[in-house]
Amino acid sequence: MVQQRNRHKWGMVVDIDRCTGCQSCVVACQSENNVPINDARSFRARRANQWIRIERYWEGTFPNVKANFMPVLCQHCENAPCETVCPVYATYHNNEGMNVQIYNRCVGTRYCGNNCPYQVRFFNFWEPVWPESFKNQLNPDVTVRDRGIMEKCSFCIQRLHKAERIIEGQEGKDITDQEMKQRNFMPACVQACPTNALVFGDLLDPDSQVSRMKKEAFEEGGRGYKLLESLGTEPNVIYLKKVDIHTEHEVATHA
Amino acid sequence: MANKSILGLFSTAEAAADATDVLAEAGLGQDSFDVLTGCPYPEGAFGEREQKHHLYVFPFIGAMMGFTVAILLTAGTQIAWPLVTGGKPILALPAMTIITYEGTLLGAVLFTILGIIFESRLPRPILSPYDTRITEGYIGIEVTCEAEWQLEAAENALRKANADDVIR
Amino acid sequence: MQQRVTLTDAEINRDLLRSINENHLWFWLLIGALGSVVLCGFGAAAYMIYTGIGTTGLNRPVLWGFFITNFVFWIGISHAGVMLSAILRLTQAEWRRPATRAAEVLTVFSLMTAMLMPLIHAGRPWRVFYWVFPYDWARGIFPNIRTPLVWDPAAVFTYLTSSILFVYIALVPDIAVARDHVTGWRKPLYTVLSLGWRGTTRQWRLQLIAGILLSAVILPIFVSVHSIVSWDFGMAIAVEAWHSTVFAPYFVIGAVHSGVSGVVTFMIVLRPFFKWQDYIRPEHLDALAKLLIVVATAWFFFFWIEIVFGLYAREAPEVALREMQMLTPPWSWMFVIFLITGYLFPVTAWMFKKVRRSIKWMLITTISVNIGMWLERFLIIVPGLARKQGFTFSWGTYTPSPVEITIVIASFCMVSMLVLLFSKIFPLIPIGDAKEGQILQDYIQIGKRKVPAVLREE
Amino acid sequence: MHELHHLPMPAVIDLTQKEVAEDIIRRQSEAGPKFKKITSLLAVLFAVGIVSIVMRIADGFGDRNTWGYHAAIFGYMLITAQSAVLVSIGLRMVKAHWRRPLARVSELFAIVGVLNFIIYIPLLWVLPSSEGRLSLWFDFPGNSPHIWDTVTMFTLVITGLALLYFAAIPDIAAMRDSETGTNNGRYKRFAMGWKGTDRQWTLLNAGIGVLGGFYFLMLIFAHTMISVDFSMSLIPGWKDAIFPTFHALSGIQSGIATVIVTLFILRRYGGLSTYIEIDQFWGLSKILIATCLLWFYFWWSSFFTYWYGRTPAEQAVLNYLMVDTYRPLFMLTWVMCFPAPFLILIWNAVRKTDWGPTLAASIILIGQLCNAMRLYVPAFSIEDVSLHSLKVAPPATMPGLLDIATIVGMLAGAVLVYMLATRLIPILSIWEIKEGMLLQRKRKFLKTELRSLGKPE
Repeated sequence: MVQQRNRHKWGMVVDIDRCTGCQSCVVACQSENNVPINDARSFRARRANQWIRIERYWEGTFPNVKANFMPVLCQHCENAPCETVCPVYATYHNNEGMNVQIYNRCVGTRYCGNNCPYQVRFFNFWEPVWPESFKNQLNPDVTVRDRGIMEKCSFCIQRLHKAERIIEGQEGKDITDQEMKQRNFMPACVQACPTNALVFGDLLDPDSQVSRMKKEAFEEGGRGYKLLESLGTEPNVIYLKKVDIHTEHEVATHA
Repeated sequence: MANKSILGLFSTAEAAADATDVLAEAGLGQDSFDVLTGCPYPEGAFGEREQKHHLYVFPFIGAMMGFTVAILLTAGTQIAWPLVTGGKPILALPAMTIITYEGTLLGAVLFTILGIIFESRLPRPILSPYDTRITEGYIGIEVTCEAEWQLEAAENALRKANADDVIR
Repeated sequence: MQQRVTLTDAEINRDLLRSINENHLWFWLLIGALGSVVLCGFGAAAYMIYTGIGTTGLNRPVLWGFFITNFVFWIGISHAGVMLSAILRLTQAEWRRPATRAAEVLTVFSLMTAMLMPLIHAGRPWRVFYWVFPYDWARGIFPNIRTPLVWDPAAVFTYLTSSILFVYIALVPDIAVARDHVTGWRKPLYTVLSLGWRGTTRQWRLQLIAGILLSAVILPIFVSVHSIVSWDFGMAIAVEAWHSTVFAPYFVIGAVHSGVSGVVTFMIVLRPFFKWQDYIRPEHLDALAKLLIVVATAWFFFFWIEIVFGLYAREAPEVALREMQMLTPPWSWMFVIFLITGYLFPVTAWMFKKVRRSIKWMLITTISVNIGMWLERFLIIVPGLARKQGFTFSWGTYTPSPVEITIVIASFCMVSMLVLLFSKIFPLIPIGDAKEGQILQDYIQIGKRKVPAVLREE
Repeated sequence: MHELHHLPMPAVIDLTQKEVAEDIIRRQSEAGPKFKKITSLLAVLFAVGIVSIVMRIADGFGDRNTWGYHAAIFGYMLITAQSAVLVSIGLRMVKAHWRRPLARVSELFAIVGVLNFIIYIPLLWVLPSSEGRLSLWFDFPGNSPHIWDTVTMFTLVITGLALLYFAAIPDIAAMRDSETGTNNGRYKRFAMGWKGTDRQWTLLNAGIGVLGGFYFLMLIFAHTMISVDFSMSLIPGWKDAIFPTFHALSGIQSGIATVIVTLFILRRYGGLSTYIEIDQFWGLSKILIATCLLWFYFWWSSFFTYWYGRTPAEQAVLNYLMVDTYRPLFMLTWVMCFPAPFLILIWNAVRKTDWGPTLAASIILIGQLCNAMRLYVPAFSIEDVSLHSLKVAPPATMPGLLDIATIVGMLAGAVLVYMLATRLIPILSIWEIKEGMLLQRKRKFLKTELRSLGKPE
């Protein structure tokens, strides 16, 4: 279902080959979006709340073991399974291609969480608490979510709206990658990624980096793929395959 | 209704069935008496008149109304809040059918219940003439007539058919 | 060969009003015991709502657990009511007579209990009415009718309303009986509730038609309710194991399986208490058991189909799920127990006439069925979520917390308590029906043998 | 809506048992001129059909697409004639007192099963191996479907015949003993010295019960395997768990429809109105209406799940079978299997006639023919069955002259076989009708009259 006015269609490209699994995106996201701190207990109870997480997959056997890292965040699907099943319209698709969550509508049926194939929706099992030292660290642009509701990656919508308000609204310029970067309007994780494994931008803007990367990703021999494509959820987050030197080397020698 | 009625009690169904003949002789045919029993007897067991009713109309009316309300509700709310969810069309007909289906049937049930209560002439504020023995297996024959003299005739007839008891 | 009992109306009244008229200590002790468990349950729920869903064993990815399992289970039990009374009414099965009301009442109370589950399992139960009812309060928006979670309340509400009314309409004549033969504080109550029923021909005629008409209207509701419950799962593409087209009929027939067993259990338990030996006779259990054999086998066929076509496409998550469900302890143990208690044991037992006609064995088998059916729902919901997709990184598992266990146990006690209390106020075996059955008894002489027969109006 | 009252009191047949037996045997042994005319016409059509099949075989089995309609008629026979036997089995199981006059009418359809088995054989060469593709057979050898489907079909047919013969023994004996009946000698052999002793009767009932139950199971298996092997598994990406059950249900629905139509013909043109009463139509039409609802329900469960799921594979299948390529055929099926018969049958007044149920039944039979076509023809026109989802849907296949010849010819053949069978075995089961007469009495009840039904068990 196409929206009426699409000024932007935000999307992200995740280059698995560049990701080192340093987790800085996770930390950045945590502090930007007032995500409660996960301690060992919450991890052990499998209730950790990470809007973006690094999935670690081990390859081979000791001693030559290889770790593959895959950052997973909300894929902002065009056909998001989570949206249809919410009884109270707490989540729906906005006209900028984003899957948005309205916290105060949520009653916590957790159905969206069940129906998210990527498992990037998080339920607040407890009242969120922060250590004393974080008292003044909370980001005023982002609300603190109550217990009993779902939350998820928002592509740092607060920054995007600020960008639209200031750049488009006040200065009347077009939003470009440059502007976004210079003025810290990129989502926190993208901004924090040291290897630029995460690239964010407007998919409707042909010369934005994401559009270009997406274009070549799906050309002949491109590395692009989408998670669980067979479900037809049409994510707005694109992944680029890992370039495995060893296998390539083997291929070369065998050829 | 100024009609007076009198109730004759019979200990067995056979006696009651015969009594209806006696009443007929006394000029009190099918339309003037009604049979009170403690459980359903096969139709026409006492030669009583066939019961006309319009019960079958009610569920249909109910279904219609339920259907309309449900359609308005489902379609209306979707159009009033055109929020896209999961790439589904705003007016998602297959999804609407479910609520519509339930609404239709709910309407049908509610109206059927109303129909039953209305058609069996309930609720009835005063019981009399009535006797608790009817729920003990006695058969009651209630004769309704306009005038006093008919009432007399009815009472005589009932006594003639040796009713165990006659109640005014 | 059915043995028959001939009773006068007076006797029937006495027997079937006994539960109302006589007061026994054991009854109130039982109510007390059940009540205290129910209180514990409410306490646990209150604690959970006050402190948060964290007190349950739920986690990511297993966001639904005991509560939803229990919800599906009780919805299933609730399907006994219409199954028995409607279908048997439509097919004019003589042996339905004592069973119908028990079944309908069980329907009503299990539905109420079922509805509690999703309400308390929600993250913010105090706001849950935004979800359940179609109105535009407070948040300035109506519920999203595209989700199974809104179809659910719609269906259950419809089903609950209609079965309550169904029970009531069928009760009116019996309330009248009670009105005539009860003294004390209950008399005014019955006088009001019986709507001045006198038992005229017209009233009885309509009563009979009503039974059939309402059955015919409620039957489609009955099918829709559990189908919709099954679509809570069937519509979820994210959970490979749930997204199956067979779920609707599979759940419905499974519900009938557990529901009818539930009714049998209840009737057998209540039988000695209220001295119903003349009304619930071995031949009734025999007939019910035969019905159950058919239902159970049909259900098992669907179960088999569901597994075969789960694996049909050989998708990784599906295989992973089945491995967890069938080969990984403790799930594999539960799976075996479920197979044995849910189908193999009871159905093999019902093959023998001795079992079908033995009160004790019918009690054991029917209880075992419901153990199995509870596990079935649990094994569909939890492993399904724990092995949602191929990403091994976010696979999980689930262990219920004491809070959840308490609430589930309490739910069982609650239904039993409510049915008992109902039997204290209203006759649980339809009196008019029993009397009619007496009238319509007949015998046909063939040679030397007296064949029992039934009078039919058609 | 079900209304139990003001029914015509069914005539508890006013003939002596002897008269009934003689009457039925007489009808059975004498064939009118009309009968001969019809049979010869059917024979011609049947011959045409056979020729068409031979021609197709001559063309070879290379192109699966050309065999689509052949498969369709095979499937159609499975869901009509072979399922019609179920009617008597089912009604026996629930001990419906009105089943007796129609028991044989439905069992006789077992004979048509033989014809269908012959139709089935050529398909074995067309069915691709199950290796390297999704199928019910997972990693069993590639020819498993061929072997097991054949075994199932064969067992089904044999069981059907056995049931038919077994249930007919007392009648065969009756014909052996009757003076009116012709060539009693032939029946002597088949009657197997039936004397009607208690022991024989108990054995007979037990045998009928066992064979019936077995036929029931075999039929369900047959529906499951055939529907998956010859339809579902040939369409890539079609993973529809309810489909086999849907197919079986179509079988039950059109099986009942077949019996109703046959009863109508026998009642109106076979002069059997003494035995086949409105009772039978009334009873069957109530079950028929239930099957119409169930048919919609099963279809809806699969359609709705697919519509809601919206995965590419699901959408491709939906478009191919319902929304796009085969839309017209699907529309016909849908209307004629659910709303049309349903709206006819909800009226009790209509259910209590013989034409009403027959009208609905004939509509269903046509609808189910469309159903068979829309399920088998598309499946046979897929080139590469090894894919995991349908990438490009092939265009719809239109029936050619050969196809039409096959369909008409085989249908004619089925009717022909059935009609000839009635010459061998009485169309009405004499002993069951007698039993019915024993167990039904008119009873005076106070001022009205009721029917008393004996319940021996």
